[in-house]
Amino acid sequence: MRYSIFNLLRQALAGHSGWGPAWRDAEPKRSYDVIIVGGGGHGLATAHYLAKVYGIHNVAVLEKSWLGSGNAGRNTTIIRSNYLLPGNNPFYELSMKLWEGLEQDLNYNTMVSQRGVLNLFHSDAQRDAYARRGNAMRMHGVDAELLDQAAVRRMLPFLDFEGARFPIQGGLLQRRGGTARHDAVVWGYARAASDRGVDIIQNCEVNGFLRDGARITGVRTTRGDIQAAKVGIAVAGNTSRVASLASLRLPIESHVLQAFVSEAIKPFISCVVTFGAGHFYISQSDKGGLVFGGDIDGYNSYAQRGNLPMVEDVCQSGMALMPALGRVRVLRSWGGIMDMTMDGSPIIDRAPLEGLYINAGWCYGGFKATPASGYCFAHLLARGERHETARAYRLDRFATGHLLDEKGQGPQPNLH
Amino acid sequence: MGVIAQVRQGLGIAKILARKNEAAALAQHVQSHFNCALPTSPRRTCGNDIAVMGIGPGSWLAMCENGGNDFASSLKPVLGSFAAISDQSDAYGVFRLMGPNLRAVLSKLVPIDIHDRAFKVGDVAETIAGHVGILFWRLEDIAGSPVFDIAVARSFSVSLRHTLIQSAAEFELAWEES
Amino acid sequence: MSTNRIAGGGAIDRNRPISFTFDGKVFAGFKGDTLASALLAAGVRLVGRSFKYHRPRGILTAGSEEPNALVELRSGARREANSRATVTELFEGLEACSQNRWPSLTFDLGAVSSLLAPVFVAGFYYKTFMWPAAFWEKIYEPAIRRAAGLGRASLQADPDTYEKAHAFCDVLVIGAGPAGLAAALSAGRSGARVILCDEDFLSGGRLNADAREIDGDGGAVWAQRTHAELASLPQVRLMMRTTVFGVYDGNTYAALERVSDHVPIPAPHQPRQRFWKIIAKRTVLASGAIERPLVFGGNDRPGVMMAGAVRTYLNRFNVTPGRRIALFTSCDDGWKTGAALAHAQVDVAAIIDARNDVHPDLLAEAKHAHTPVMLGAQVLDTQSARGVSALLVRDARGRKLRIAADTLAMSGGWNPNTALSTHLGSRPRWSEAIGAFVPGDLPPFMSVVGAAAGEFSLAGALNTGAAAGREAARSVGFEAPASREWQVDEEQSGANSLWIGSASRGKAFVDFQHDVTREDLALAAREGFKSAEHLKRYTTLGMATDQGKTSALNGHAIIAALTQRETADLGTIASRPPYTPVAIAALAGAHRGRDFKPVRLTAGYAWAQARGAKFVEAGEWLRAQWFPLVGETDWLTSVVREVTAVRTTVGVCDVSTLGKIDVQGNDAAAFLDRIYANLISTLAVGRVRYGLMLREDGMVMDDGTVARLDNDHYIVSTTTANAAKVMQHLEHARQVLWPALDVQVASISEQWAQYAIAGPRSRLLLERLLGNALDVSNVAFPYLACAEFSWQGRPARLFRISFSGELAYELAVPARQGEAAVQAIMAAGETLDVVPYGTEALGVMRIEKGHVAGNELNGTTTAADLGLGKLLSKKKDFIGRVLASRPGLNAPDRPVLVGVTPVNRMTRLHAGAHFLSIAAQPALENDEGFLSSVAFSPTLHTWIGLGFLSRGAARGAERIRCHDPVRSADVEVRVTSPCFYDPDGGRLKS
Amino acid sequence: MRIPCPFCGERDLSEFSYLGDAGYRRPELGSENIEEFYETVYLRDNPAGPHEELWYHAFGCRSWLIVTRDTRTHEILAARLSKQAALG
Repeated sequence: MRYSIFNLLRQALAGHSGWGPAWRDAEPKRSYDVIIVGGGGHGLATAHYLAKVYGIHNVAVLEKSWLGSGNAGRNTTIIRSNYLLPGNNPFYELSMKLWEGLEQDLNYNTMVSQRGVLNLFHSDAQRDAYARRGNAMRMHGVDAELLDQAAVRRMLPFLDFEGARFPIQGGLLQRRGGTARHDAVVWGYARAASDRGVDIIQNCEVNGFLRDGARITGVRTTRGDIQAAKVGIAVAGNTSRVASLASLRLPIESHVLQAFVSEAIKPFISCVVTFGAGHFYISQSDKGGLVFGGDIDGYNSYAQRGNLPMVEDVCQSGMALMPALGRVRVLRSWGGIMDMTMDGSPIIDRAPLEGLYINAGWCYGGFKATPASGYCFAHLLARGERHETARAYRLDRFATGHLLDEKGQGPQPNLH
Repeated sequence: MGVIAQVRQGLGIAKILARKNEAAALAQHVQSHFNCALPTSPRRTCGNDIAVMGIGPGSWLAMCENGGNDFASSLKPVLGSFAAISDQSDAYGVFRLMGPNLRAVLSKLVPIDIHDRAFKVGDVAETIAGHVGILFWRLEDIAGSPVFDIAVARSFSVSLRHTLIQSAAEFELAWEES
Repeated sequence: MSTNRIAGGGAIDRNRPISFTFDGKVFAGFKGDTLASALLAAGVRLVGRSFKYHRPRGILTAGSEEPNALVELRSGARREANSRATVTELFEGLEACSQNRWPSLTFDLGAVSSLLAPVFVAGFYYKTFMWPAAFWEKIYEPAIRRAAGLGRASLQADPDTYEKAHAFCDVLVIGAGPAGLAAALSAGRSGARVILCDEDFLSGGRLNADAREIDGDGGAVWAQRTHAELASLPQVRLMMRTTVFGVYDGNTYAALERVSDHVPIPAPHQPRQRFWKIIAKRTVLASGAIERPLVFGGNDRPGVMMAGAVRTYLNRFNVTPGRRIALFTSCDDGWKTGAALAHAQVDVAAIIDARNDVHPDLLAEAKHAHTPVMLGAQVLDTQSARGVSALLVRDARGRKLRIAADTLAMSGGWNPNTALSTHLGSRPRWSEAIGAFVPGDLPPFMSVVGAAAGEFSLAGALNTGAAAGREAARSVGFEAPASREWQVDEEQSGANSLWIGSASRGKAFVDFQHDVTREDLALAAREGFKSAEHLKRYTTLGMATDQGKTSALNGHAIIAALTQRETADLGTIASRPPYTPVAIAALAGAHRGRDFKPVRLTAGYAWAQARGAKFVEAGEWLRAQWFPLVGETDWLTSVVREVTAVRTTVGVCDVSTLGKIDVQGNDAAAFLDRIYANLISTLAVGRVRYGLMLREDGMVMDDGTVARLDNDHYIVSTTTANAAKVMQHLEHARQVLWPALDVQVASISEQWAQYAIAGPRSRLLLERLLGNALDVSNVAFPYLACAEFSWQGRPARLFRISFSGELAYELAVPARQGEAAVQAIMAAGETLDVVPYGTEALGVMRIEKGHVAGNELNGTTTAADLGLGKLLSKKKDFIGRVLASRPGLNAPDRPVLVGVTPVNRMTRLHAGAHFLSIAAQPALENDEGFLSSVAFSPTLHTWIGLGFLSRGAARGAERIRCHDPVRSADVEVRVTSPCFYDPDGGRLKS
Repeated sequence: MRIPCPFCGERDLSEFSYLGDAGYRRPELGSENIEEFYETVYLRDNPAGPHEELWYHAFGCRSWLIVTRDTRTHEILAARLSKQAALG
């Protein structure tokens, strides 16, 4: 049934008995044109665009647990396209444009809220680096404004403008940035893909690849072997594990990133704010919870939980930025496993094995990329060639030196 | 008065880093010249006019009361063939802390177990206090109260002093400039 | 006013009355009350409003699991939203306000959303608010956000202080109920170091709530006696008002001590709260159990309360929540409340048990108390808008009847409080015997005892507790003396099976705060959200401030039944830290405001401050940025003056913040050859050389100087920003890459204060300053010379190096002499017109000279990009050499360092502008690089800039644009060499 | 997390900084093999399970440690001095 206010009202009168499953819980068939490993945002978006844009409907999405159980359901829901490098900026802007039309595209309210993303700067050098990034955005038609301290103060008067150790000088604002409801993105893509014939198969873990010589011909799963002409993996956090099933080593480390939500309080933070004198970002959800986080813990982990030093670091930065946070309470913390690449940028490319395609390495920025990642991965799977906005995301760029290092930290994933 | 703090002045401090394959010879010379057993763990041992602390594998900090900058240069002719010596007399602010509430104050600063059972007289630890690296060691108790020295990089000493004053405020802190 | 206070010997002090306000109205309570018990005593039932439907809500529990009775506590900058009345200790003058209501608690306009409840089902927003697209941000979302949230943040800086502390122990006991007290006692008597924490301000746990006997005494008396013994043991630390809220790796426990939350404002020098990091060798978890609500129509109405909480209010606080109380239960424990009420002579309307069969003793006891009993019956609904006045009950034969009661106590059994046993990843295990989850596989250092382990009897709690405490101590080497078992009054081991009900009229709530009903769960199941996580996320079950403590299991059991699965198979939602919500300020401790990060000061700081310097943050350092003279109000005037002075007379600058590393050893030269891209081993003793360091990936890491003091002794300098990083890099090279080399490295950054003395008169100044200490003539001490010498009886070092491009030196003295030295330099230079200069002037002069700094060494530039490609030695291997040869790092169109000057020399340049050809459209594909550093050059009377321009080496004198749309600028510039000043370096050597 | 430094004893995570896979073996001095360097620098082990990794005791004895740690549980299985391990 189509989602609309009219159907909602009609169902309200009928006790909501008429709503069916949001997506079909499919049984695996013996073969598909394309198998996507990973039922997170990226995998489901890929299936949606394969069916909708590229007309490939005989597609299965395999999820080892419940849909969205990885980073799609563990992020801080920020969307933005405020990137510096020419290899990144157009890609994230494509994603932003897809976000802007996502509700209508999916017939699902993913609560895309363009309430603005503000990056604060605290020194002249930081201001200039942000100006450089803002200028790159503007040159690609992306909105960016450099605010001085007075303008920041007008937006967020409760920041620490008086007693700060690193005084706020201003900020780079992307008004079109904001947040989206993360789970709804998963469910919306799943529903839309399912409606177009994609089989969504939960509790189906891939534990091997079917091969014909050097060619991948399908996957071995906990629910039997499934053949496919093409297999795409979109399993951020677990990429190394899944790739190792095909004997591939990738320039990726798995790291844990913690995030936090506070008790629900009456909304007072209007936009997404990032602190520039420490690693901290915060926004307030439509429920009233403050959603915030900081840096990755900094060591390899598959444990989906972190440790106290980073908890303290995040809260210290939060207090340094917004002393009014003091009596607001942290309600819950959690950890997600990030695919950290060696230059901080993702990979969307063919694997060195025919028939296998990789969508990986999203570091801690994968959520905002979901639509474009799905779109470009679908393009790669359907056409066999890279989408023009994702052409820099080559797997061989580390060997050739065509790196995409926004932060300049080099091959040290815990610093990106 | 819960805690008393004194600034230690005039110390001569030298870092001693054993040269390759010379650790044994170094220990021997430290013993023979200073009557001091070179510790191989985070411990502090005393000899004639000298105290030596193990601060890492093959790495020591030697101190001499009122030794000033001459202390490090005086070590070079004696130990220079076995160790790289660098003068660190000016690199640290050193505070002597004592008083009945000292452990309660230190427990706010250091992530180290300083209980009498766990941290004995002569024990040394290098660690982080808040965001500041410190080196501290325990001396003989005075009148039943513990005594610790804390050394901090000179550039951080104003910050550490501020933290100490804050942490000890509930017990009253007497700051003695000696 | 104390309408509901009854006689009894609870834990309140009737001699210490306390007055407080709720919604502006003055009430009275006693020392020992919580806000909830005092409100109940005063007959206040309506305390808050729910999140979605704004339903009137009262007090459900007597503990930290409370979902309903949340208030805004205190006022002004100390206002705390969502504070649980049930754990708020009463203090004189306490102010509390109801929240999430407008205009008032009793008349809340938000309650109209209740009328729309048929539309506002789980997930309704995903299905609507989509058209037209632009309306979400402008119309729908603002409306939703107006309704969002519960209480209000203060919006002001928190005026209280917080601190952190560390504790270590052999045995940590979490929970001071009977099991925890017994554990702490046996561990404590062994001599082990024990810490006992409890979130409550009173130890005893359920012993304060239930009238029990231990060794012939009341349970509460035993608890206080045990507490006293523990307090007398020197190695035991009792931490009341302390919640262990998280378990982390390495036996690390996070705990929050509420030091001052029970007083109006913290005492002098006391924090509001203290955040403890506890390291424990062994842990005994004695966190008790949490009672399950029953799911039936109207179960959220004020006056519906957990049966166990009713006993707590009765026995501990001597408060009866009502005058005529009905009981609805599906387990034996609920009957205890009936007995307790009867004992307190409160009218019990009926005991309604959903089960058809119960133990005959229960029936006998009820009969003895003349309490009506209904077995196989269910409450279908409760009546009256703002509080229970009657119940609609269906009896075993299906008849519906109305029972008048002002309070309904309910019990669906107890859930062991397993939260802390799961933080490290252990998943709880379903126990059919008690119809609840119990701790699963535990880490070897943790044991769980008492109700937390599903052992609900008092004797069991004491015995398992004592045994676990003894065993924990023994495992770390402490033997507890043998002790006898405690004698406990007789008790039923009550059945605790899970019952989820079926029929209801009216809304039956599962998650009270979030208004998740049984119907919402059914809808979620129909729509396919059947896993525990999907259910939570779709319906928001368990996401409220109580994190599902009262709701999760009921919700999972209902969805399991709806989808024909076992509750055990559905599993639970992982409990994550914190166990109860923790103030952000507590986790930050003292590190906020100016104390966010420590401050590093050079030895010359006080001197610079006395000279009126403006300081700038450089990482943790504060550095003098410029030294304004009286009358100079604008930074540019001061900086221009300082630059001009250095270029014409002499200036002095504190450069102590640069990293300084002492490198010694027979292999020091070979080692540095591997570290630096250029050759170091050929440097002569007494000479200095510029050094460039790469990362292994071929990018430039840092630059600085290397001075050779002796054959096996070098001094390496680093940039201020990279000092620690380079030290770590050298240790890595020494310990990991090439451990066989004989090389020793020591940071000497803190040992030496260092001053740059620069300008044409600098030699004159030094001659006056040093006298006979060192011959600084050009012959004796040429450009790039260095020397160690004795000055004023102390060691000193002089380096003839220049960042400014002038004849210049850097003088290093022991840091304790730093302030005296700079004063001596100023005195020696007085008649030479010496000026102090800061980092701004330093920056201007390095740009004039084309020296790269942080803006250029940004981690993405190669030596070739910086115009330093010819430094890369071909005679040796070094870190970064091979990967620097990758094609991507040698692409011909890579931007390389150039200088630019505006065509109109007074037009201001801004770093961060992008380079475009004159006629190019501003588009990414036309981007040719960017401007990294700019300055107004007083020497050249023009703005100048350094930047990276594609194929820049071949574009001398070309005109291009600096495109800067974020500052609405687009400036035409001429490309030049990056070195604007004295390109031949004649001044350096003069 | 607490790491048992062979010199200092067991210490809190906050004293250490992390480098990663301790399998890092820089090719022989003078090697021109880009492929070898690429593999060393970029293709690090990333197992779900025991992992040998390099940690620097930055706020302690400044030793580089080889720590064996299970990346699924964060349990530390062993820790030794890198220099000692290399020299045997």
